[in-house]
Amino acid sequence: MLNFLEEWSFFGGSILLIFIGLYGVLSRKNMIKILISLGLMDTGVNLLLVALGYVEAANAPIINSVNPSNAAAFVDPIPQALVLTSIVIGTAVLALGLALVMKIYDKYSTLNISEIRGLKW
Amino acid sequence: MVNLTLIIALPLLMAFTMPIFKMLNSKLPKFIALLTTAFNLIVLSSNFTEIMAAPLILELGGWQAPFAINLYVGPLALVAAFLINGSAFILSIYNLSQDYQFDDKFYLLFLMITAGASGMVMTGDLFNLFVFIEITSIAAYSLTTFAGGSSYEASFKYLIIGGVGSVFLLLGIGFTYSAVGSLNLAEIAASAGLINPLLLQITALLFLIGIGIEAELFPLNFWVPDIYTEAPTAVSGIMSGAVSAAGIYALARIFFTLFPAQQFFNYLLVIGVITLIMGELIAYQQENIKRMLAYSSLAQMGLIVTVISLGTEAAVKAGLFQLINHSILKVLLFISAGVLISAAGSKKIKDLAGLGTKKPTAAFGFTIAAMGILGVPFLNGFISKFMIISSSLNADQFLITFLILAAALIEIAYYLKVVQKLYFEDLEIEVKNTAVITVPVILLTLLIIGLGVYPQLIAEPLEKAAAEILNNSRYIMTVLGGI
Amino acid sequence: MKFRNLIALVITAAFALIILQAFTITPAAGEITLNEFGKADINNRTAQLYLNKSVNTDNKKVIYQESKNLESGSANIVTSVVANYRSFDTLGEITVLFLAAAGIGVVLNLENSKKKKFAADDSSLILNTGIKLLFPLLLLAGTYIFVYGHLSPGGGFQGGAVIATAFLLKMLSDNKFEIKEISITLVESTAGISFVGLGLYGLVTRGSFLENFMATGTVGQLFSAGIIPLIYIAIAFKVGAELTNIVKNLIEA
Amino acid sequence: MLTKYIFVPAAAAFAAYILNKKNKKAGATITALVSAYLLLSLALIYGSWELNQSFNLSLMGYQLEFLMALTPLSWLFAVLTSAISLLIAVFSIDSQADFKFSSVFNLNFLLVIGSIMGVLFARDFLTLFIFWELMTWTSFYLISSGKKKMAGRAAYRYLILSAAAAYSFLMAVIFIFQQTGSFAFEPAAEFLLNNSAPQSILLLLAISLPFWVKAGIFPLHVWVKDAHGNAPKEFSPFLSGMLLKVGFYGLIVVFHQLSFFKIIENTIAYRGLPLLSYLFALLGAVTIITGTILAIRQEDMKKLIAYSSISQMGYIIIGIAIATPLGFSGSMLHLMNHLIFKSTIFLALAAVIYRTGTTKMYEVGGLIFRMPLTFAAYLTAIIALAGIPPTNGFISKWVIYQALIEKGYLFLALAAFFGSIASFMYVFKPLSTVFLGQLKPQHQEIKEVPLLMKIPMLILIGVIVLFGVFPGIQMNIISQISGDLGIETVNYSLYSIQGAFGAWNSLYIFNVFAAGFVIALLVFGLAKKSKLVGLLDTYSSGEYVTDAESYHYAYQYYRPFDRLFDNLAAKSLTGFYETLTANLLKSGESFRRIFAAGRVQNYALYSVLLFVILAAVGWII
Repeated sequence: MLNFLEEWSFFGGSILLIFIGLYGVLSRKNMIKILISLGLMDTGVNLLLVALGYVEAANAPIINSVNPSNAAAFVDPIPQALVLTSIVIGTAVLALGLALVMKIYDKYSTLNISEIRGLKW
Repeated sequence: MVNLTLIIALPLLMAFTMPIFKMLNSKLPKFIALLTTAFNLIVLSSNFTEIMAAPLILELGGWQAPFAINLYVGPLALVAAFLINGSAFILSIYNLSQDYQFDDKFYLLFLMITAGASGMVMTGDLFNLFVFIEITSIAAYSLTTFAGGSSYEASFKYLIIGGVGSVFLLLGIGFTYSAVGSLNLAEIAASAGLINPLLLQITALLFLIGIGIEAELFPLNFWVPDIYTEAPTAVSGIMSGAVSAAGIYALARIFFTLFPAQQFFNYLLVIGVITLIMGELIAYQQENIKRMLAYSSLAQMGLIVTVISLGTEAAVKAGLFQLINHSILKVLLFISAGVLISAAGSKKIKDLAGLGTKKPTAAFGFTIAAMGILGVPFLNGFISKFMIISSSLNADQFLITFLILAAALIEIAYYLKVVQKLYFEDLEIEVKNTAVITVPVILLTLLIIGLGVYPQLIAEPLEKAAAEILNNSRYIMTVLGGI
Repeated sequence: MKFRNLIALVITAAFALIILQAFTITPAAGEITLNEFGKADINNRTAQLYLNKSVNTDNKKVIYQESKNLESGSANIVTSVVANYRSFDTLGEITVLFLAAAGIGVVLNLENSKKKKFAADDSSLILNTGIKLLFPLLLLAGTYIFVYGHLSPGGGFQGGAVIATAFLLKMLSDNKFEIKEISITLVESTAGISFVGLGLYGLVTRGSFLENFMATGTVGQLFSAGIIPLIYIAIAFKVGAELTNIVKNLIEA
Repeated sequence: MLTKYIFVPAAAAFAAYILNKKNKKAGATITALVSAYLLLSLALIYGSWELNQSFNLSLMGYQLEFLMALTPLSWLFAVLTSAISLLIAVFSIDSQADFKFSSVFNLNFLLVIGSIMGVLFARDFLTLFIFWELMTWTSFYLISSGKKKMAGRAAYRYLILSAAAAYSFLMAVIFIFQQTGSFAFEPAAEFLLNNSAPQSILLLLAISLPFWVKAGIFPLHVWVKDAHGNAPKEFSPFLSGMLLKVGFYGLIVVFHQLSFFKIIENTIAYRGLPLLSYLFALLGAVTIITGTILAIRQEDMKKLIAYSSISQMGYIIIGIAIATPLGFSGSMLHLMNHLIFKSTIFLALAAVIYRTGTTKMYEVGGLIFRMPLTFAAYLTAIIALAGIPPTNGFISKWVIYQALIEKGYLFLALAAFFGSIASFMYVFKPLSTVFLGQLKPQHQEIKEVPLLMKIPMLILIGVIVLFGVFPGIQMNIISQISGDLGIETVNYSLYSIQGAFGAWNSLYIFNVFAAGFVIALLVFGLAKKSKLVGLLDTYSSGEYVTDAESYHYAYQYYRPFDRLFDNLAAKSLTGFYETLTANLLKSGESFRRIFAAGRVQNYALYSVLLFVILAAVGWII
């Protein structure tokens, strides 16, 4: 059981997060909830990316007094760097999205996305 | 020969400096944008012969080619970069007579959308591609809202779709990195053959969705009409002329270089044809001229994807030619339509009646571009139509050829409606003052006729580009050759 | 539950299952699949070169406080990836943030006259005083994080974010506190220009964009790692300014 | 040099466009001068059938060869084009002031002339296609520039049909190109002969489709009426006289030079005629009948004549389809003659419209008193159209009857006779309503048209009678054409043609008719004159007349006859096509409602759905 959790809490868990986020994006009516779901998806993907670079019983890839040489086992640093970038991008998108939501709310006085259909066809 | 990194670096620098330029002189930003795009064109031209001889690999940060980020500029990327920066240049000329509310921000975003699209076509790194796609789309989200009105809604839609798309893309990148251990396109391509077929399929589909959103494929493209309709004219123009071209490039690069399996080309073929037919059919229904142009763009994207995914050299060449034509023509269509719209004060086609005599330049621009798209002889569209039909028949795709021609027929129908409205109907309306677009119209008309009469002009780049994209082992060799 | 949501649920579940399936593949001989959890094979990844700092040079061993003049001098390998090996991505990343900040300014369409304040006129004394106390500490912590970014966990983004938090707290508590638009703009622009400028200087002197043109020093020392600290300082200022700008705009709208 | 026939008009077109902005008459004058020049230089190269030109071009990896050559057939068509355009240009010099788009008209008119020349001299498909498309596009703008509101719609329909057909042409031609590596006619003909017959027939049918459309043959005639009726009045004569004929040029090329007839030679035959040819002839017969019936129903004089054009095209196609020496000669004769008399009719009507400004027949009347020359031109032309000696129209129809009876094609002959007799009904309608009867009060003051408009009409009257008496002039070039195409020639002399059952001697007939005419003139001059009454002077039992027009005798002139065909006409082919396209396009509407409904979550759902579907497809395969 513990083994299962260890193995699947990261892959399975992050995919679950993506799933929840995606479902939220597809089904919520409140625009802010949609953005939160989007953020959830981002988090899920980021977790997955980090998990893909994980090495059992390895250290953070920093050479310091504890691990004075790169001979020690390190986890993969690249996914961490990528995640750093993707977090920032996710933040930027969310912030922009929130600003848009504020503006849309000004116009329609509602956050319900199904009532905001000024553009169709 | 000037280092090609500048194509991305200089717009970045200018964009960061834009607020300061604005403080110096409020007119400065638009000229800076114009000069930067012009400079980019010069940089590209100065590298032309070199790249035609052999693809150029630019190592960023001085790190050896396959191990860090590198730019790969082959003939195809060069063609695409020319399209992107050329469109941006023309639209910058158009912008000279426009006034935007936050003009420093507009021009910095405008430069960034250009740089982002250029980055998309030049990068040789998967994650870097993602970053540039995000730069491009975030710039597009913001640029759209310059028009006010309903543009926030359009932008929000694009943001949601783009957000979902970026998750797909990131997942695909994660899978690829985890399996292959590298983010460099060449290295991935080199070991893509060893990947488990199921995993390969899932990964490729993730990319198909993620990039399909940028390449405007059905059914991922419903944000497009909203954005194109609501955005300011220059933004519609750059989205249609440059960003979609970059999307097509990315799609071609991913599927020809990374996953050249027939299965995916079949998918793309089907999707492309559906995009084409659906785009034309819906465009025919439109009463709003910009929406009509938007759906027409979608259809053209579908056409290009269809033709390119036939996968023969002639077909790829035809598709690329069509891509070039599409950029030229759509930019012209959008700026002329923009002028006509602001002259009439309405986006409805029926309100544009009789503007042919009142706004002769814009109406002429629209007409010549429409005729170019419809493939009138001696205009560029004729050559590409000929090449498309020829290559698709050569690939024994009778049904596809038939569908392409049927779609072209619908296209004729709705473009001519507008042209006739412009010239042969009259409506007593007060014409408002509008931007002056004489210079862009002349430049683009010359291009349209020039390519129609002497297409040989771009034969060499197209030839090389098609050969390059179809031969992924050469790509791998060129990048990995340094080991 | 509405029918539409049910469909969405089914499709999303199918999607998740397909993704999950990718992890359950058992490879045939010679086939590549995803690594099992915790079994990432770093030796076969580009990361190995970064860990060994041997992309350009042939180097197998890096020793703390000993190895000198490595190709990338940062002790924190993530930092050397972010700010050196893949610094082009990072440039893109701060561009994204910059674009978002600019975009938010455009979207919210702020006029100078009607700016709102979040803080109440009489916000509580405890909050006020507490934040007054925290503010310099946060600035200090942020500065430490980005200055030591190449030695310990942290870096420009993290430091910038902490600094922005300091300003956020200040804005939330003190209604007299105001940051001038122009100063944010100047910091933002200058930081951005310096980042690109560093890159261009590398291009001019060394021949490729963002190339390190300084001595990398000894691994683990504060003054080491070439241009990485400089880049991180630029990033920190930029991220700090931009996040502050975003927050400010969102508050004032 | 054959290219000059294309480039001179093209260059002149732009000159005309620019100069016309300065002076409204400049454009038409240039058109006239250019046509005269073309006519002259064509006359000079008569007989030099070995003239040819070719360019090689390597284009985007395709080795292309552009070929041009002079054949008797193309020479004839080129002469006809430049002659008719000369007359029209002279005619239109004075009427330019009427024009809203005078410069555009001249630009496009010259471009049409140039592109027709290109079509005629082309010896390879690509050249043919390029100029064909140019011709279509420029004529599209010409038709659109008509004054009426319907003009745009008519032009639209014309272009869509033409483009659809052009695409079928393009597809077939490129298919042949893939096989032979060349666009030239000869290798194509060779390839088609050696290819499997069904495929060759299919390819050739696809190639000929644009020509069928342009010629206005039965199921594809729907564009003709509205295009003719709404085109600018100066362009209608050219449209009906020349543009339709270019379609026949193409058909002749396909049938003979691309050896269509050779390919179908050995297929199932009916009375010695391959079934497919018979089918074409049958289409011709149907065209005659529909055109005639619809013409009789028309209230608008230009549209009436347009339907008459459709029915006359039927004669030509019958003759070309049966391809006997007599049939071919008859068709070619009729083609020329139709060009002559139909342009006369349209010019006469244009003169009427120029003066009165209307095309509705019940709005005019009695113009014989004010415009005698126009009347004379119209009268001569309709006599020719109805096929009454001693005009040229009779001779060509006579030859076609001979050909039909010779082979015993009963139904075709019946249709031809029906068309001939019934054509009398419809051409008489404008005659009696526009020219005869009494003048309307508002037209009391109008004058005959100016001199420059009179001259072309006078020339055309002369030509109608000239060819009516001396068909040998026409037979001279026709025999050369038949010789070139490998058809036996018919015996002829200057004023006689040898038919299947005897010869036609037009000199006798002319004398007889001349005598008859003199007698009739005497009777007319000596007999008692009738009293003239105002046309709207209608007895209405003291009731107030609200709608005087409907009491005009021209209003619903053939109503009793129309009633016979009401049911048939209600099922109009145009309506059928329009419902078809409307339904097709409605599918786009439902597409739009299903997919683009403005719900962003649906859009996001599509992307996930696409992923799932494609994954499922990949999993199944």
